[in-house]
Amino acid sequence: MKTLALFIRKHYTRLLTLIAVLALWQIGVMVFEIKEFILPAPLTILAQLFLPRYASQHRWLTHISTTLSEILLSFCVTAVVGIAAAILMTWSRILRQIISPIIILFNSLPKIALAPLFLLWFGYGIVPNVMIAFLVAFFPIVINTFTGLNAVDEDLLDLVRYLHASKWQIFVKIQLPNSLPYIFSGFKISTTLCVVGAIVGEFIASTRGLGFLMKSAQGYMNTALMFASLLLISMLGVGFFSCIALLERWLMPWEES
Amino acid sequence: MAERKPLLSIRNVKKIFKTRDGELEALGDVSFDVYPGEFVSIVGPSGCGKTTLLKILAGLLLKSGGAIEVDQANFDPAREVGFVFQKALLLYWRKILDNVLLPVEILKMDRAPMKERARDLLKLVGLQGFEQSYPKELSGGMQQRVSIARALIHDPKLLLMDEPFGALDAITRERMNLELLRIWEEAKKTILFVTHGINEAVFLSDRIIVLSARPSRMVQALDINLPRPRTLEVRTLPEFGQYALQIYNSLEIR
Amino acid sequence: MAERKPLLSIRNVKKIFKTRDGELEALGDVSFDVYPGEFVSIVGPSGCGKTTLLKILAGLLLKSGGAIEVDQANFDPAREVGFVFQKALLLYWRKILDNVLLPVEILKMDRAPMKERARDLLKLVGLQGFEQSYPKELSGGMQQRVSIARALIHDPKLLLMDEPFGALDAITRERMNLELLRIWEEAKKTILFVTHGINEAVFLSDRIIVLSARPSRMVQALDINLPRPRTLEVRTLPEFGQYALQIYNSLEIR
Amino acid sequence: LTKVNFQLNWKITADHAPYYVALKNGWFKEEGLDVNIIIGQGSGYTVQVLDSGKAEIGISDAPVPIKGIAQGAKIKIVGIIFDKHPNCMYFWKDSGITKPQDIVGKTVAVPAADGHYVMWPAFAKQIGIEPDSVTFVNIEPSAKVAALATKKADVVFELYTGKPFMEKAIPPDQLGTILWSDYGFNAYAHSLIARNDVIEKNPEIVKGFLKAAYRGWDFVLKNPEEGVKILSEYHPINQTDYLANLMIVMEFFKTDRYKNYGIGYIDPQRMNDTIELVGKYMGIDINFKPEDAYTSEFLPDPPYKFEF
Amino acid sequence: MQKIVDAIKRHYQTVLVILGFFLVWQFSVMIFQVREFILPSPLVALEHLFLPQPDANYNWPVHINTTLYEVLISFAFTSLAGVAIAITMAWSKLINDLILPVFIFLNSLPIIAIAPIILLWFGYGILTNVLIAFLVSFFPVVINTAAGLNAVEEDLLDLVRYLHASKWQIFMKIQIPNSLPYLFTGLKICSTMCVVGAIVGEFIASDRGLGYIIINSQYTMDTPPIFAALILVSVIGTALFELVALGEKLLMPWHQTETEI
Ligand SMILES: Nc1ncnc2c1ncn2[C@@H]1O[C@H](COP(=O)(O)OP(=O)(O)OP(=O)(O)O)[C@@H](O)[C@H]1O
Ligand SMILES: Nc1ncnc2c1ncn2[C@@H]1O[C@H](COP(=O)(O)OP(=O)(O)OP(=O)(O)O)[C@@H](O)[C@H]1O
Ligand SMILES: [Mg+2]
Ligand SMILES: [Mg+2]
Repeated sequence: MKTLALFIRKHYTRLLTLIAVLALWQIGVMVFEIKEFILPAPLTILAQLFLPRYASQHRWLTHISTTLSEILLSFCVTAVVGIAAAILMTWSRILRQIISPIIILFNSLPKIALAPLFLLWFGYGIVPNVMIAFLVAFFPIVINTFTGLNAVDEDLLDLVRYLHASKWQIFVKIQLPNSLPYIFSGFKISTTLCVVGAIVGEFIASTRGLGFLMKSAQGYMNTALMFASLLLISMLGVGFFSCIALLERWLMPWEES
Repeated sequence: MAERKPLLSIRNVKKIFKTRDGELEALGDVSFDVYPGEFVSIVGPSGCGKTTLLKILAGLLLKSGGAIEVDQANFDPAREVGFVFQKALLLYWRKILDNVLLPVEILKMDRAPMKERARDLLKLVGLQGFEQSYPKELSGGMQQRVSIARALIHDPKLLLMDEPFGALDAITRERMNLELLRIWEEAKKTILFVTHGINEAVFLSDRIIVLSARPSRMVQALDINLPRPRTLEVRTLPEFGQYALQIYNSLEIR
Repeated sequence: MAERKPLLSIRNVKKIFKTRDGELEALGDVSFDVYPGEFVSIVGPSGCGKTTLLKILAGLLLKSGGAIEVDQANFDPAREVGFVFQKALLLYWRKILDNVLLPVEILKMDRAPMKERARDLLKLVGLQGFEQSYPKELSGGMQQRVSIARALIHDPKLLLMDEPFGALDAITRERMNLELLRIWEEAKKTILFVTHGINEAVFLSDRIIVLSARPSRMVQALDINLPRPRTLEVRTLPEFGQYALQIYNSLEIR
Repeated sequence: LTKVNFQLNWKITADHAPYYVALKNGWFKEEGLDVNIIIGQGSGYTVQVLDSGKAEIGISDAPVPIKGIAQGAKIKIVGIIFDKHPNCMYFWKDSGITKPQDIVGKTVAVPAADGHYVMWPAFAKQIGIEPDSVTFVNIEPSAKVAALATKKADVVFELYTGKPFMEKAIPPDQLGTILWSDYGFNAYAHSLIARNDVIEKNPEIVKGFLKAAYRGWDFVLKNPEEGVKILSEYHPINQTDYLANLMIVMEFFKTDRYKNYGIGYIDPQRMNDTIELVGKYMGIDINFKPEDAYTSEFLPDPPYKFEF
Repeated sequence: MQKIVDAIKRHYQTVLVILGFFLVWQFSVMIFQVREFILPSPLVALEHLFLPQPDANYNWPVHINTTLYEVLISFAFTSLAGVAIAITMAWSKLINDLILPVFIFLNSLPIIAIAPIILLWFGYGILTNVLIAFLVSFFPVVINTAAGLNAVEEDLLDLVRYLHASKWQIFMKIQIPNSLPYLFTGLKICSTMCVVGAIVGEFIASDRGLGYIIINSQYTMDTPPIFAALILVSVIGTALFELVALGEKLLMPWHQTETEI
């Protein structure tokens, strides 16, 4: 009950922010008479989303579900592979030295510059976009998890080492719980990157999805539709981020005071 | 007991820490034997290397010299050691009961029956009712008691205890002393016990190893020939006072 | 002293912790006065709320009931309190000397002259040569001694000490006892001292507050009328033993 | 000198050489203009920049400003660049495509923000097939060549001027092309547009600019190597590739119209058709007269005629 | 002495890995006969960088300088601004609740997609580039620093609270040092993303820099300069990352583990 009230209160401030931003925007557009193809007003954008005349034409559900599944899938892949890579790097010095320069190198490359390569390697469809989102998003999880796993108090490790705990046990019983704050902040960074990555993937090659819709809106100079897709994209981002934050609170009950 | 093979044989063990500004000789040269079933206490000035020694014995630190022999035929160092650390070292993300059960999980023992045992141990250390609390909800002395219960849960043959009763009040400490003796006698454990309480050491031990200040050497290894089982009356014996004084005096040699 | 205004006046202070499974009454109802220049010890069973009480006095916890009056005219609670915590709580990223200097920085005092003082205090607690070490390179007892030096650095009028000597060996502890008395007398400090050592409490204090087990009430407030300045001989006085016994007995009431 | 911001349609391509030639040779200065050339972000962006007053003149694909004008943009088309529409489809010859109707049922890779994608419904209707009888894959512009070369798509839509780059990946004898304009697609494409208030208040700017710009075109059409060389002084480009690009660009200037009326000539009938097409296929009401969308009065006089 | 040997050993292995990477690249291009328009061999790319080309004069130093300059400025700006934002967020729950959603919102938008809007508002130039790099890379610093600031043991706060330390002092003396491992992790992520940001910024809003070379060469399918530029980009990224790692080592001497990425 209490947590529910808290939850509502939290979202209430956020909701207020959102409404305030939208209101300012609407008023700004009206006062300064900004033309639609430069910056559409929120109401115009919302019309694209909800007026049946537009909504049916844009087939929102298809695009949303495509993008959403890309985001969710890529986040799962990112989380699993990222944490696994961090574990491997913690366990083996050699692996660390092989993996880390490559991921650092790869991470400083703008993925969009590799578009032809991605098309060649992955083709198009949901799976390739998941791959691209993964490539965009996995670095923060790897490096955060790695730091967290190694930021454990030596004393806590002693606690199980004298029982000849296996590496895996040390990891599961001590390092993992101890690095949860690190892992979750890695997750939080990666959620938004997964969203970005999925969209970039759709830019590189796609047959549907919000990124696809945005590009075609750009071609038709339908700025309102572009903003409507952008709005949906970032709403997916915010929603996903909130889910992770919720999961964090649920998984770390000892943090409550 | 002397005819038996020692459980642990510590020979000229040294430990040198490398620090940024040179080397620090934490453990000068320590040698003694611990026989199965013995209760051996280690006393010595703060910073003389008692913790270091226990950690070396538990395999948590590498020694810089000397040798340690373990009677591996009768003793499995991987499963039969219990360690009470100087700090409580509770895992803050686990409830008290789960903290106590940690060694059970590491040793892959069956958790279900051990749960009952954990409850009993918590009762033994006076913490019934706190099974579902988190560590930060406990007082300093309560945390220390949890760590004692944790060291006992897997019924180890050898107990390494680093000032286990340091944060306890006199009464609780006394009760814990008696409980420890009872467990030791009943379960035929071997105990290596670091303490700052001279009386406590005399009261509990078969033998007391006195270490000098850093770089520590063994100043004395005093056999305590007081009757067993020990009761509180033992303290009133004149030998008790004498032993205590002897230790006090050899501690003063710095 | 009784004619003077108390520095601290503690009236029916209560503390109830809210936990996930209900409320926990940590401090039942405690009342006593501390006069300027007094040395007051608090003893009581583990988990009775001693730490909680000190934290309430230092403003680190909110009390659930009762009143605390501070003689604000003669005492500035913001700058003139020194707290030795039960855990050493050293900042692992600071060297020992810088750990000692922490209050100096917080109180925005001039760092340069205090550096010398910090060195002196470290020498006082027997840690010369460790100024540039990091906390993890120190033993348990050494860390505790650093935290004592830290509490003294800003020359506070009121010292709140939560088992400051718990991790020290007998000899060091005795030396620290004498040093503490010297500082207390010289600098006219007021000290509130939590300890588990009954003898220590009697040896040091003007008054001893005995708390019962949780929910704690004050069982006894015993004035110790032993001659000052106290020397080690005080312990041989018959009154000393009597005081100790009296406290022991009232502690047994649980 | 009057400062003029000139907004390109996209990153540097060979057809931008004339403006740099005019800049290098001081021809803009001769007209009293201090021209600043700005790299582009696409035709839509050009319209936005002009309408918000940040540039005076720009390059844009004709349908885009037409749609902009319908939405209230205060701009006009003042001159044409490509006289033939360069939209084109590329495919492997062995795919069996010989005429545009053959792509029914095929996978077509094209950036969704591209003019091809937008104009496709119009062209499809013109050649008598359903617009959605093909499967579109949106791709990054840079992936066009790879998409076709690796056969991830059956057909790629790309300007005919990109042919040399396609040929880098696909042997010229196996690369099939169909130029839309060969099948009756007659809309206008790249054009120069200007802001209405500039046209009204400072017509001499527009006039001077167009004169220098078409002079640049005249020069480049006659001296392509020289044009590319001058371009390379301003931008990191590969001269061989850009020259190949420019040679194809020239094909779109070799028309009777340009021969007779001069480079940049706006054919009213064709412009009307283009506007009509836009109204029909980009989902807008044409709420203005064709004359509101373009003006021919600033074209150089006498015109630069391209003899080939 | 030992340290130097260690350092050499570390770098030696890293260099080996990178060399290995290039070798694998070179050989797979040769063995699978990957066509140049898809993936040129590293040798061809490097040749473009170091040997004069008959038909192209790219003046690499100018572009490298531009990119380097942008990367450094935007990294400096992003790290400072990111930490400042995180501190304000940790400072006040209200501010946190108000701005966090905005940041998540901003960060979920692919910058490429909103590039025209940014350009319309801010025009071309270094400033826009820095802004884009900031938008791409500030989030990791903010999130990590905020997490670190909040991950302090209550007991350590008590240590200064009883001295009536100001909120600012608690930050400076306890929370910030305590959050350094988090902060540096954030900065490490940020360092590579800043490079991405600057390059993407050059795609969008520049007529100079390595990103500009990439985007320009893409049109003509001229892949060797693209990959030459990409190699340089990753060199810059790796160097910046190592710089941050070095800073971490220097600033956290107590954290003497041999485990760093
Ligand atoms: N990790 C370390 N690095 C450097 N020196 C260390 C380290 N650990 C301990 N020391 C040093 O070794 C010496 C012995 O430490 P140890 O913890 O064994 O003492 P101790 O006998 O347990 O003392 P106490 O009774 O105070 O706990 C101390 O002087 C300490 O400074
Ligand atoms: N944060 C907390 N949340 C809930 N309960 C708490 C919390 N802190 C302390 N308690 C409870 O309050 C009681 C008193 O704790 P306190 O730390 O004051 O004991 P203490 O007298 O200092 O004991 P010790 O001598 O063992 O240190 C204990 O029963 C403990 O469980
Ligand atoms: Mg110790
Ligand atoms: Mg306590």
